[in-house]
Amino acid sequence: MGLSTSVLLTIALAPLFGSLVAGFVSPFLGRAGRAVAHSVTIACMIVSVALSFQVLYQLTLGGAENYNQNIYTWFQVGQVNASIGFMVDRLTAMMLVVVGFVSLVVHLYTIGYMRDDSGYTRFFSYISLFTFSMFMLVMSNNFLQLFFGWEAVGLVSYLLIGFWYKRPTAIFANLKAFLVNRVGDFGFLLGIAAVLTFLHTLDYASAFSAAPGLAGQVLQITANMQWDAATVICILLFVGAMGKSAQVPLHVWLPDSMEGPTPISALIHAATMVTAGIFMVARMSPLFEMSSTALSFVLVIGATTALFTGLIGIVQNDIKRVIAYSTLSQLGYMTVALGVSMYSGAVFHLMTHAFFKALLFLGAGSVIIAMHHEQDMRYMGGLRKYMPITWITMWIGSLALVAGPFTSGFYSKDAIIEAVGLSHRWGANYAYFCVMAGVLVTGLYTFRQMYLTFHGKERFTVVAAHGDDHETASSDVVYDVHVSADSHEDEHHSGGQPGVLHHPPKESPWVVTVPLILLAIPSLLIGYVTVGPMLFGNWFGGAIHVNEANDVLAELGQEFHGAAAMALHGFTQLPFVLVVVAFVICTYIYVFNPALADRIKRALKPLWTVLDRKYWVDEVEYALFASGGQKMGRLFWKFSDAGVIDGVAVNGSVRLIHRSAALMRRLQTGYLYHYAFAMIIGVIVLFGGYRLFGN
Amino acid sequence: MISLAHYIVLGAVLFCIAVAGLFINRKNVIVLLMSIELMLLAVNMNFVAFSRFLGDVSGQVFVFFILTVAAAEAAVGLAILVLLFRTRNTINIADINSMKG
Amino acid sequence: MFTHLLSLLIWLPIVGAVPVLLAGSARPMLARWLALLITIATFVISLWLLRYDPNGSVMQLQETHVWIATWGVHFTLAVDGISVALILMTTFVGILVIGGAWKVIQNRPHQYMACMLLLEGLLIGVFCATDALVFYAFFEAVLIPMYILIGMWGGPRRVYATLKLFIYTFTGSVFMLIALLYLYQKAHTFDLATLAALPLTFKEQAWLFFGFLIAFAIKVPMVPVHTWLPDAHVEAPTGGSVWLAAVMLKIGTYGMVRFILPITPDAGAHFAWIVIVLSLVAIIYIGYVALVQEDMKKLVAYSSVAHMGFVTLGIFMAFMLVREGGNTEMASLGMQGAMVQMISHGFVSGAMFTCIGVMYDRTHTRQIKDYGGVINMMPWFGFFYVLFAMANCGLPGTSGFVGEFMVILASFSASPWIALFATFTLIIGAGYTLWLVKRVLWGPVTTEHVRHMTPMTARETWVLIGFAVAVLAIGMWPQPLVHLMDSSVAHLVQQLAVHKI
Amino acid sequence: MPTLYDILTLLPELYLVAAVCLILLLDAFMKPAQRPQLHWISIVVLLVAIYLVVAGQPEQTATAFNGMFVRDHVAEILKVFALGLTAVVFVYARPYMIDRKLFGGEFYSLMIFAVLGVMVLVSAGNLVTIYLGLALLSLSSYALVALNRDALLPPEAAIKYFVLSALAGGMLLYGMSMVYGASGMGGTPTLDLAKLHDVMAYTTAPKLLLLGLIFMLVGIGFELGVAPFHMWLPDVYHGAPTPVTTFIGAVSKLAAFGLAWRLLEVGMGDLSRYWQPMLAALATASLVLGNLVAIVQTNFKRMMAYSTISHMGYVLLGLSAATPEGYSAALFYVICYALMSAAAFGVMLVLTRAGFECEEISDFKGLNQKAPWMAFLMLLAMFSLAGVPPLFGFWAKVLVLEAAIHADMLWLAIVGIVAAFIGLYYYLYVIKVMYFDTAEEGAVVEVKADTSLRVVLSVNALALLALGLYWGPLLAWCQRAFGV
Repeated sequence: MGLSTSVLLTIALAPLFGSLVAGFVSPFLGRAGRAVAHSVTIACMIVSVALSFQVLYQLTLGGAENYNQNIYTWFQVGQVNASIGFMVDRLTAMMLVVVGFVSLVVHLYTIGYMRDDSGYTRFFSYISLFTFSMFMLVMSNNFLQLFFGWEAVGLVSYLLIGFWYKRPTAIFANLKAFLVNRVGDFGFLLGIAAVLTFLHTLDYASAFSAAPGLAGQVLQITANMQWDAATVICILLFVGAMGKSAQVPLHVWLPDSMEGPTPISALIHAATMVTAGIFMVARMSPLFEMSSTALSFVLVIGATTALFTGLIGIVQNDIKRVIAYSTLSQLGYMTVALGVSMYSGAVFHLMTHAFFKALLFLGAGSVIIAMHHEQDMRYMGGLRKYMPITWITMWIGSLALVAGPFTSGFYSKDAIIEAVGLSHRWGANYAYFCVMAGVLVTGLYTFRQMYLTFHGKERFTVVAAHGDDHETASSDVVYDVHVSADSHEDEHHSGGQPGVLHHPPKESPWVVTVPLILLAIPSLLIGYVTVGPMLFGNWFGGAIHVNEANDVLAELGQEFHGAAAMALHGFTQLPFVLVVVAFVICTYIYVFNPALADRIKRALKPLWTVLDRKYWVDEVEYALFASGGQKMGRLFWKFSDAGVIDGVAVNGSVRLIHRSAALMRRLQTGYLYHYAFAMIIGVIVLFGGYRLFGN
Repeated sequence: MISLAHYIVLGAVLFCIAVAGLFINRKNVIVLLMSIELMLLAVNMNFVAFSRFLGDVSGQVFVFFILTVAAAEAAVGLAILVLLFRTRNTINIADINSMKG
Repeated sequence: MFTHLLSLLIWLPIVGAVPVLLAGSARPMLARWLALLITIATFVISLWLLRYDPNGSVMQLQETHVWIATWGVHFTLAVDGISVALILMTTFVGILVIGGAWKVIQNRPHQYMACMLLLEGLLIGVFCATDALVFYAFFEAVLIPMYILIGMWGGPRRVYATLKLFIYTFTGSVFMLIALLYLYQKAHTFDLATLAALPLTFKEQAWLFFGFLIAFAIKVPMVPVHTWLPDAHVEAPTGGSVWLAAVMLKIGTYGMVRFILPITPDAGAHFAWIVIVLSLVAIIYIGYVALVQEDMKKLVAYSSVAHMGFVTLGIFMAFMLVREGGNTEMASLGMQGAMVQMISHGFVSGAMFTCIGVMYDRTHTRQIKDYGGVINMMPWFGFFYVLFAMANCGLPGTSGFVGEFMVILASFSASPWIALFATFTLIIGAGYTLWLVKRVLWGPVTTEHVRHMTPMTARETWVLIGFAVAVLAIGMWPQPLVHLMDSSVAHLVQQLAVHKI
Repeated sequence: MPTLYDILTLLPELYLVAAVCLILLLDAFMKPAQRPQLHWISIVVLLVAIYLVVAGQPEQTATAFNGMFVRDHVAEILKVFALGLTAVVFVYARPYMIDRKLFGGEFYSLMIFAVLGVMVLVSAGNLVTIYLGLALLSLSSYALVALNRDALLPPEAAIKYFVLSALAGGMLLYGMSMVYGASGMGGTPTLDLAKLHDVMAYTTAPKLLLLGLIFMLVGIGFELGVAPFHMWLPDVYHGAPTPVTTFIGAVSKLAAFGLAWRLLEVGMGDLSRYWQPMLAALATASLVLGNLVAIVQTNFKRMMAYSTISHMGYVLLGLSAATPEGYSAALFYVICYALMSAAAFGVMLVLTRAGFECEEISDFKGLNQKAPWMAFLMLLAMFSLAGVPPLFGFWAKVLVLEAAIHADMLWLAIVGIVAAFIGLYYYLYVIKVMYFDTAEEGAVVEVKADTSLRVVLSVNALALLALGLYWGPLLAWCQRAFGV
């Protein structure tokens, strides 16, 4: 039995409905609106998630056929058809479940996190809208709808990064995020255009079936220069992925996006949206398999991202930014996996990463709540006794992140590393080095973060609340204080002296901790359960296409003897050693000899600066595009537009006419004899003219 | 023997004198009126000469009309002259340029 | 009624202007209501145009009245899918414009409303005329109410702006007049269908082509003859800007479709590259210029120029595709995209200008630096503003995306370079639009102007809702619109494939 | 001996002579209280004349007095409009004349004499008739210009007009004499236009003929007021009493067209290849000069004068085509122009009153607030003069341009086009002053209460719109006159 269209429609549209209710109905319901907003949206999410699980069940155990149908024609010009339609196979189903689940959890978490925010209903509306867009993206069966979802998630991300629109930093970050993403979309749209040009369709199925025909086709760039069509298409498409999935050099927006509320960082900028690029490439595997050049490109970009963004993470002090950079680095891993045609591995890591990274972010959020919106780890420490649940769950997440054996992260990441080792693709060696070094780096920043936050001695002081502060108003306001509409919150955040709390930190309420626990479970187990089928069991079936020659996974699969064996084997491997090394270093520095950290910093000052300034990528890109663009615009405007066209051509000719008019006017002297003379001149001219041109 | 050509030339000369009088003279309006008369006479000279030598009276008939009109014109011209003098106490052409541009 | 539907559509607003004018400044409310009723009536009647049958003959609802017998000029009207779409847009925008100006115009509202109606009728006329002379008459006559509109209710530099607008555009169109008269010499008729069939040597076509091009390029406007537009927009009252951006620019591109394509296909094909280059320049160069504008209206005006670049690009790319590649498929896609872009830009730019008007009515400044954090004062306005901004930078799901998407898709087949440059709009467009939004809408309340802003009135809300519905409807499901114009576009593509030499 | 037939052919003119004598008598013997009656009487006289012209119009061209006098459709059209516009001028003039104590018989009689001259001129079949008609017209015009004896400007305008027009007349006559002579060389000398038509074929002195043509062109150019024979026009427009200006602007131009057509086409038709380029040159000169200098004028009457110069350039565009289409286009244009300038001056006359000549453009400031209807009428006139569709002036332009292109003078058409959008500026400027500026405190514009004036003016201005929307019949009429 197949999947029913109505079910899929419900999955997609339920969040949209929730979003609309929260957005357009709640605001008119006064206080009750808040309850309506979260209950409706969450109800809708539960529906979608439940149905998503059912779809997954049907596709895996229920033996349902893959679904691929158009819902309605978007436009039809001649043979060119663009439709809205769904394509649901196991890849999609998995994405649905992951996205839906994380989103649901975040919805719950939000109730607590945003409780006192004046934008409460707006927030729910946004995240539901995001879920809808993400569903449209993953369920799409054609490039048009893919692009729709692609841009729609970008829009919501824009809105959510700028959620606290009063913060200058936030509205700068969201503009930056949107524009950088647009740079990606620029390539992506060109890629779609190229697909249409060479494959004459926007529909996945027909495009993929036509893909082999790409071989040998070329794109005439100049008279005597032509590029391989497949390579062009794939690289262009991948540029899109670079934007969404924040690959170097388009990664700059992601760290800034941490200006958004923490739930968003978890949902959009860690678990789901940023992995859209990975999903897209995996989805396009039949195309990418056509061009090894493109894959090498992907591989190198990914490897670079994996290592170098991770390095930055080491020197960050903002707890959220550390996780952000780790996200970048993990996305790099996924991209590397794509680069070695290990698409299922990438998707697998995508899934595990979604869980543990969401967990880490929500945990960080919980910490931030406890610390009254102090995000700087230098003013934390020793929190473990205040908030045990957060502490434990975050350790679980961290272990998964550093790929501790048996955790979900281990299975995905280790597989990737080994696969890269096995790959012979151009750039694989570089990639192998990067991912390996990345493991150490990951360990360093992860453990550093854990220690700084939860261990060591407290670096904050608690003083009794004093009257002028708003917090006396409600005794137990420990929630996000930026958010209520009055504007003095911001001073409190930035201006108030750091590390001074008015209440001792305490464990967050259940709406916050339950989600943590809910996420901790898959973070631990999901890898163990699914590694077999997903990586080596050809679980994705037709969804992912790999040429025999490139199939490193198959190679890898030969020495796979079950999850447990793999984990045990992992203990003997270099990655594990590196993790241990990292653990030892961090433990020594941050537990036994805190002073050492600063000394190292001073010793490696230049290196530290480079990392601290993020390799100056932001500065360079800003100077190049933002201010450069403005300079150019001003030049065009003032010089060519106002100066040449208007000044010279338009007003100039007007001036000329006026001048000559004033001149001619003088001829009318008012003297009779001049008038008479003019007439005589006229006669003479006529006569002369006739002598010259007449007869 | 005086040929047609002589008359035509004479007419031309008269005409030129008249025209010259119209735009070289900067003194007063009377001279203008006189030059106008002269011009018409030059025209008459032509007509008469032609009609005489070509043996056709219509030219001479035309001359009578011209003479009549010339008389009327002179009358009107003088009237305007008087007005001019009344309003600004001068008939000097060089002073008559309150409208220009 | 259906035999004279088009005449009715043209004359109802024009004649309707008379009673509005007679209402006099003594009874402004009467004038307003009359105007509103007339526009609504016009819109309702124009809905009958949907009876246009896309599968039937290209030109439908034909009407012919002998006009100037001795000159063989007939007052002929007919519509194809494109005209129908444009007329519907015009009548719809007409209502919104009247609504938008309801209370805003206090100085002689009756004359203002009359101008609006006159403008509407004339514009509809432009879209129905199938006789070149009739077309030209409407095409030019549009300037009269526009001149009065901007001049009487405009800003401080209105005189400069109006004279510039009038002389600039008039200058262009007189060359078209010469071209038309030349054609009349050859064909002894102004009937467009006949002119389309008229064989012409390449030399003749070239001259005619440039005659037409100057006229229409100035109206569109294309770089480098665009400089009248920003001035006109900045000085114009909101209603004037909306008409200007939403409909008046379209008559330029519409003219290209009606004249250049059928009458001078060979010259068009030969010189298409010029227009294509100019369009790309418009998209990028003007994008940069828009980026640094300090006046909101100027910014949107420049963005209009950039967006119209897509229309001209789509139209003339078709030449390349058909003549060089024989790729009618993509040609009609690009052409279709251009047409959709025309409609879409009508709504989007109209909406943008209405938004600016809403703010201007409260603060009486258009300088971006006087704003900041408007959303704190007018949250719902913020919603609309962001929506239209997104439409302006071509977000999928809004109408702004559809046309650009089609044109870009087609352009890649023409040449990857064209596609490359055209696609830049994704970045630049987002750049100037969202930077504007950032500086105006987001952020804390910084200026006194903003601090005293009041939330939107119901009337303003309804006007913006009207625009929003149109923008989203086209964005979510363009197929009806595309279907409406499909056969006409196909016909155009055939026409430009014809060799007339 | 004149036959009854001759008398009947001349009936309108003869009637008008009688009528004008009657008016003179009445003027002499009426009591001052009854003087105002003269106004209506003269209007009736003109209307009756129109009736006689139209009613007595023979289908075929009729000639009287051995071809001295020709009565064809061209003459008919010109006469009808000349008489009609004169009547209109009477209506416009009345309040103005009363305000300035000029109201009296001489105005009406002189006007009617002038229009009589026009009638003779336009249906002249012979050089003599042409000259007589012209003389009658000019002599009365001089007097009319100087009608306001006590003002400063009129005498100056009159003397300038007088001298220059005498010069032009002299040249015209001189040219005629040469033509007469040339016609005698190798054939029978003649003054009859129809006979002159084929002189070129046989004459042994073609140079003489051409010389004559050139001198006659001066006369024509002067009457039309095209550059460089335009010098008198601004000053006369400026100095003359506005009603007279209106008359010269509207009616004299009709006469000038008649003169040009009679001499050039009927008389010198064979030489068209010689005078075509000359006319083209004159047209170019006046198109450019007129439009340019008009831009910098501040006085409305002077501005209108320069605009006249440019418009006469357009008329020449049509004439220089030297085709029936061209002539009909030119006739159409000249009629159109007469209507437009009448309307423009009419609005001006409505606003002038004792002690306030509303003749500076700045006097129109904020007219739309004070008198929206008048402003609207002026707007129609201005847009029509500027040649913006759908108004009358536009179609006239289209016709002459079409004629020029038809005669393979594309370059001339383009000159006309360029001139058109240079000229646009000052018409728009007037509208700007009326609509966009606010009235100054000092200048209180008020509208004359005279109903007949307002009604006629409204009809006149609205005609520009109506004819713009439906100009077919008039065109047909003009074309029929030239047998297109």
